[in-house]
Amino acid sequence: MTNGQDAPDWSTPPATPDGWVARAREVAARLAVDAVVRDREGATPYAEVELLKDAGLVPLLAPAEYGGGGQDWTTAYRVIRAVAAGDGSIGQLLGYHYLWAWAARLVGTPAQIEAVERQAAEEGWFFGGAVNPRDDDLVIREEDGELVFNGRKTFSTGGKVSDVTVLEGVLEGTGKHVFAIVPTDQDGIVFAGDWDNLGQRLTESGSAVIENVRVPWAAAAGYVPRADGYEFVPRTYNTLNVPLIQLVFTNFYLGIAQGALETAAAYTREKTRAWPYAADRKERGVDEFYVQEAYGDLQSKLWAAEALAERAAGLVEQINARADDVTPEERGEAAVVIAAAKQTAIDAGLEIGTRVFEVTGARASANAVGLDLFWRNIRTHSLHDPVAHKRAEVGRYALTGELPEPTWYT
Amino acid sequence: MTNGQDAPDWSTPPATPDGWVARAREVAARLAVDAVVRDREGATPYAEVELLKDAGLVPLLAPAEYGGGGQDWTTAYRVIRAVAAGDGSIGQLLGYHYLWAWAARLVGTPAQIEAVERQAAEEGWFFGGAVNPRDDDLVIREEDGELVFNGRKTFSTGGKVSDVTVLEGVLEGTGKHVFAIVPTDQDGIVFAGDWDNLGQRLTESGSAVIENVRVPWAAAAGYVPRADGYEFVPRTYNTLNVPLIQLVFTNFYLGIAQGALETAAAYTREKTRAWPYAADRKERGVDEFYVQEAYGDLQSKLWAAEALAERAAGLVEQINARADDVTPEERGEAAVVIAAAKQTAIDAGLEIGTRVFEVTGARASANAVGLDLFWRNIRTHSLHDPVAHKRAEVGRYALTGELPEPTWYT
Amino acid sequence: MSESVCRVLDAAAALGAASGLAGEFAAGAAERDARRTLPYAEVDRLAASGLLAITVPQEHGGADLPTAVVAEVFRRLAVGDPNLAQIPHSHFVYVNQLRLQGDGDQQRRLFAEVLRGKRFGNAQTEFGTKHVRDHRTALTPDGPGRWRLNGTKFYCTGALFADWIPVLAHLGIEGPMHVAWVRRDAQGVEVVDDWDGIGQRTTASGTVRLQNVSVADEWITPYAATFEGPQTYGAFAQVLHAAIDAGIGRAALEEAAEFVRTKSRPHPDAGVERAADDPLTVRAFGEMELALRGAEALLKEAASAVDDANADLTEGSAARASLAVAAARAATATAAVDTASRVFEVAGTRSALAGLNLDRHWRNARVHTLHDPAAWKVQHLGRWALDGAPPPRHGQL
Amino acid sequence: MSESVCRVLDAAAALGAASGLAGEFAAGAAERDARRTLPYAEVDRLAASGLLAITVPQEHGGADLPTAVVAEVFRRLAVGDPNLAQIPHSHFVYVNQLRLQGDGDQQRRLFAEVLRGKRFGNAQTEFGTKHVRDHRTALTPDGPGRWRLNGTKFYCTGALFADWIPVLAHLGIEGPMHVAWVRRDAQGVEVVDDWDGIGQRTTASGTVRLQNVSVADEWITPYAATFEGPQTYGAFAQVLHAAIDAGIGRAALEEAAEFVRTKSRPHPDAGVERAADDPLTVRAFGEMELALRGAEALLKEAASAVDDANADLTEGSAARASLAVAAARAATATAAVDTASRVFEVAGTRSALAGLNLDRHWRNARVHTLHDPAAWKVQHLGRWALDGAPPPRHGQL
Repeated sequence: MTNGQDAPDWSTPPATPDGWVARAREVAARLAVDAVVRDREGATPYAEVELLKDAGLVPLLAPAEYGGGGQDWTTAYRVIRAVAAGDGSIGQLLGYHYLWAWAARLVGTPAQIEAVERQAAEEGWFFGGAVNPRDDDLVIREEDGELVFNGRKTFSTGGKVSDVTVLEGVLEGTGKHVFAIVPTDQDGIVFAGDWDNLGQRLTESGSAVIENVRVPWAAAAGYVPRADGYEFVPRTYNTLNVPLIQLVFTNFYLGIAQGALETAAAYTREKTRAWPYAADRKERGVDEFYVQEAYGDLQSKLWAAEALAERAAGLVEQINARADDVTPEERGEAAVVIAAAKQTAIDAGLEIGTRVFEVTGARASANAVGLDLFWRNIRTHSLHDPVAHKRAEVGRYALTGELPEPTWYT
Repeated sequence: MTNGQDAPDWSTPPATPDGWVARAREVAARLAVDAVVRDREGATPYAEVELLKDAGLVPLLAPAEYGGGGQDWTTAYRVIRAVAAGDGSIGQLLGYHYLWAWAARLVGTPAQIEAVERQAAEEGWFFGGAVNPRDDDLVIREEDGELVFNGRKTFSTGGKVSDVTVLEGVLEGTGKHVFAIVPTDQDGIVFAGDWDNLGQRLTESGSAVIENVRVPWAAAAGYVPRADGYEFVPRTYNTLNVPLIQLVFTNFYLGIAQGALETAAAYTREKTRAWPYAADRKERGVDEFYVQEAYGDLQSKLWAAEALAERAAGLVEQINARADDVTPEERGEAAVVIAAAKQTAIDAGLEIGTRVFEVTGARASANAVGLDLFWRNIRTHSLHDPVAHKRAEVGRYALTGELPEPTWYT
Repeated sequence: MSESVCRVLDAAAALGAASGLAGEFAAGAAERDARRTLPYAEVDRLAASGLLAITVPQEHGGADLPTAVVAEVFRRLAVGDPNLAQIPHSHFVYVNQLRLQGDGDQQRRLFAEVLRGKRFGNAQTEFGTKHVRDHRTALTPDGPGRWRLNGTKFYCTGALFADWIPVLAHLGIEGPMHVAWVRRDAQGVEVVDDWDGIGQRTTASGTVRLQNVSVADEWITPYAATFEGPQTYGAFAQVLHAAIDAGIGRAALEEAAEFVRTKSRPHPDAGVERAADDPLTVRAFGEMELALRGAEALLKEAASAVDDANADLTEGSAARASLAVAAARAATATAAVDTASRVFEVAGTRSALAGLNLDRHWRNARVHTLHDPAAWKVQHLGRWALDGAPPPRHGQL
Repeated sequence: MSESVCRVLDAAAALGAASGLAGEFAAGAAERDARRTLPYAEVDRLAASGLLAITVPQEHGGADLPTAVVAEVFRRLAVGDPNLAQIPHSHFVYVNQLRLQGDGDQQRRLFAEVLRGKRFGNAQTEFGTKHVRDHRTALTPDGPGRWRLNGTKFYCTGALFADWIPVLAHLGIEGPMHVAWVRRDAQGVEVVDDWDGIGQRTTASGTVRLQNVSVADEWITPYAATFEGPQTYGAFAQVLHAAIDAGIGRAALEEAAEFVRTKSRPHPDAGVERAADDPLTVRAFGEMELALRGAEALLKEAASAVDDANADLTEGSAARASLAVAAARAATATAAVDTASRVFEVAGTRSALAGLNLDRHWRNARVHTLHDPAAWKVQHLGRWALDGAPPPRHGQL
């Protein structure tokens, strides 16, 4: 990772969406330099998050009036994709950060939204999350009018590198889920550092133990005081978290795939030899028709997957434009297109991550080259939820118009 | 084909691009009713072209000031796709018509453009073409200051159903190609009616014999008088004809694929039985997981291909916005993305056209159902130029940034 | 057709006869398909060759050739004309049915017919029922030792060309499934040439109507019992279907190679004189050849597995045969359909001329591979790979 | 290792020994890979089993087992640990080389070594040359009957575990290619453990440096002559590579099945209690099983084709063997890589834990299938399918 002395001037925020994406590419270029080495070392990515902050990418979605980038999700998705092309783990961290930074918008009250976004922008918060609502493993007790979180999350994101953490738990004796933003650096939150998977190794996705973390009721996102206690007022928009994050996944998969293709193409250009036994013997690997055809096939698949992700982002924008009165149908149709985009990205990404070796040659399979990093990264995260059932979900829509019920996977 | 008594009110042109696409869908619905029967009969599609005219789709690209639709190519592509979903042949005819109607813009002088578009809109011309510049089979002699075309084209489009035909020939003894628009209904143009292929059977794509068709020099598109005779002044934009038409192909392939998927889905919903030997025996075919997964897979592929075609259309718009100073690089990059979009559409279309049988069942393979029409249509036209070399073209760009030289295939 | 007994063919003779007939049948295959000319003369030649009798048991005077040879005979015939491979499919299945379920007297009478070149058709499938295995056709009592057969059957491949039509029917309205052997020309038997498939057009796999057909006890054999123990009945039928698909794929590839060698124009980008020297065309042929070889290899293994199971029939050997056949069926289906579609890609623009009828391979493959869903073959393979579970026992495996 | 002569194994014993060793090797495969622990003890056990001697000709006291058996031995070993199948690969290739090109005396001396459990490594490939078949390593004259060997070789699988290293070298700077048989511990031979592949990590396929190694005439055998007539030298080597890939694919599928049966959680949409009952998971297993079965069937056919060619070596039989092996190589490569990647999809989130090391299958497959490009296998199949052209003769086919 190159940083420090030769850092470009990032003091002024980019003026246009394209400028933000260009900024993200600059970050990616710095990350790519030693992505393979950093993956192997597996150190906590403090410096990487610092780089994201230096480049101004962290408050991208925050309103400009608070000092944020004031950009929309379409730009955020492109930024995630661009960063992931340089380092899949960091693309993921940034993507999850954007989602947690948006948590107030998803479930908070107008006052909470304003407070969180202002403070986040001013203090440059990097968000992490300990949220896995399929398990009710974090229990909340009410004590002295405050909420006290206790328990353990198997997976978290961001962990030690975050400034604040979004906690999610269940109010003891009820089915009520509560989201709250708390400072990460406190005694009650201990990250086990036990994320040891074959890919996305720098995402700090291990388990977290939460002990007596206290928040006032006022910080319980979306809860408003009523005569008989605090109550959550649901909106369809609350359930947009899953489509939003699934499209985050999609975009860092696409970024990783793009990184794989570009890294491989550079290798083929510079090093791949032609096959000596061919009838039409070529000078260089790059001249082989089968090499050209394979790159064309992979590039076309990647472009198609990217284009579908862009379409999906457009649907997200339509919903964000009227968050308060989005209908379940709009939400469902966006979810289906996002499901399609995600599986298309996974298919393209895994194929690219695997086939690039066939057009770079045997010597590209050395650890020193590290071309396996891309496959490992996509392979690992794409297991989040089974792609076959995502396909079935899209299929039910195509067949009968059935929309998915909001769950933690759709 | 339903037309006539129950025709909707098409007297007012749609007000928005989406309105035009909705209009095209109405046309498609009428065409779909008996597409299988009309394919089998193979009659010259006079009534079909009449339907396109009635719906107002024919002058879609012509300037509104002359009575045209005043729409851009993005809308035209969507209209082609929508019509092709009902009848692939008619989608092709309409798409080629748009290209030939655009021929003046591509190669004509400003005066020619104005004259052609005005007359085309006023008289409601449906354009055909006898253009296949890879063969110099149409020879032009100069006689009394006029150009006289003689020869034969192996393939034409539109033929008898067109009002005017774009002729292309080579000036005898030179390498100069000349395009000119002539009335189709004249003694010098005879269509052999010998198009007998396994798909796209209603496109009137047979051979044409041209005998002493005369045009004035002033009608030779793009030629301007000079001291020593007429001369053609080339622009990069002249070579946009191939990317434009390749994206036309892409869009009617996509429309056909969509028609296949929707027709199959209707069949599966209504008729497909579940498999009786399954461990988790279902009530209906539509409940089978493997059926849902297959539809999801096919729908995702189609959406991805459509999204890439939309991206390609965006590049076309950028070029059209500044036709006079488009650079070879812009043209080349658009051509590469269009090549990728085309092969993606072909792959998706052929897979859909073939696999739909696996999710509709054996009884759907009757001629009476006609589900093979979609595969036959895509299979036939996708042979226009070899997809493997298109992939290699995209691959060279991905590998080395090489842009394709403008040819009759790129 | 004479009434004399056919030649008894050994394996080499059978394979030679199949290749010879395939060459003859290939010549007119495209035209018969285009005009839907039913191949009566060709079916007669097939019967006269002795090929229809090669599975008659030795004790009844037949050659009793193994499944491996029968499958290869089918594959070769299908390379020539898959219609002429599918038409006798039911014949072989019912020879097998008779061997398994016929009593000595029934076998003696009907095998003698086969040795004289007589053909069996089929009347199994019904429409309008919820699942493909629900049936309504039934034999109802009609005095001592006699029954009346009523029902309507579809997809009756071979019936139009048959001398005998074995009809699957309940013995009694709700009774167990049996096979009633009725003569094609018996009173009340009507064979309707209403087959309208997009492919395998000359198989005439149409409707058989049975109206009060009188059937005596001695022409009824059990059917349901076939599946009570380990069996290869379904596997044998299925492996012959796989052989037909393998033949369709090979025929498509061979015709495409001939076309590319002799008619296709090279693409300018390839920089070659002959289309057949375009490296990307060569690559596409290599991929198709690879898929076909894989399917053919699985076909061979499957046929051998059926023979192995027949030699030592246990739950295990029958399950192995069923799974091997499931794999062959799935692989041949995919290879046939994909090859038949892709040949156009390599052959180029001119290959789509209707007059060439090159699409008949795709139409044949598409129709014939739907005979029962390959998706379920894959499901059975998956259960075995994942849980070691044996496949269920029925006629489709 | 004692110096006594190993047991001579017949086919059944060889297959049994392979299965037994595979079971043992499997237990530590994941850990050896993770720690990159070189399997010295395991290679000793392999040598002691007698498996390394099964191709020694009968006249030299060996069992001379056919390729079909050798390939299945390799496949089984690879299911256990593909590193331990690849390590002896060159050994078998050079036993074959010796059989083809060694003179009587050379064969007598070196086969006796093999029968005593000695192992051959290899030193063939060079870097820095334009094409994979260009070589710089050479034997230069060093007095009557003696030569000096200089050069650097890469990808020297087996060399680190070998007793003898056959080195491919020019006889004279521009002379024809020969094989110099040098002892692993000879002066000037340095074997460097610098193998850095992402997979097949414990094969130690590293560098061999040869500096003024003294070689006498009697330890030099011709090489270039191997390819002057019809040959199965390349096909034999390649079919063993195919066997390794087939084994990798099977190992991945088996481990995934075990994982899904015992550890995976069902997805709520499937509505089942066990992940192994999810119909879409079953389907995925079926698809992988199908691809593996196809590859395994082609592997068997290819090994038999090599045996057939050895029995009757002609241009035709050698070409058929090469093409069958090309098909096996292409199919096993695809099946191994795809299966090894897809097993995660069915096993689910928890399967990506680094400690499980389930990705070693993909890494092993990915590295080993690049040994030479499958794209060219497909090209040769295409030339044959399209033009009936035989494949070229070289060591990679």
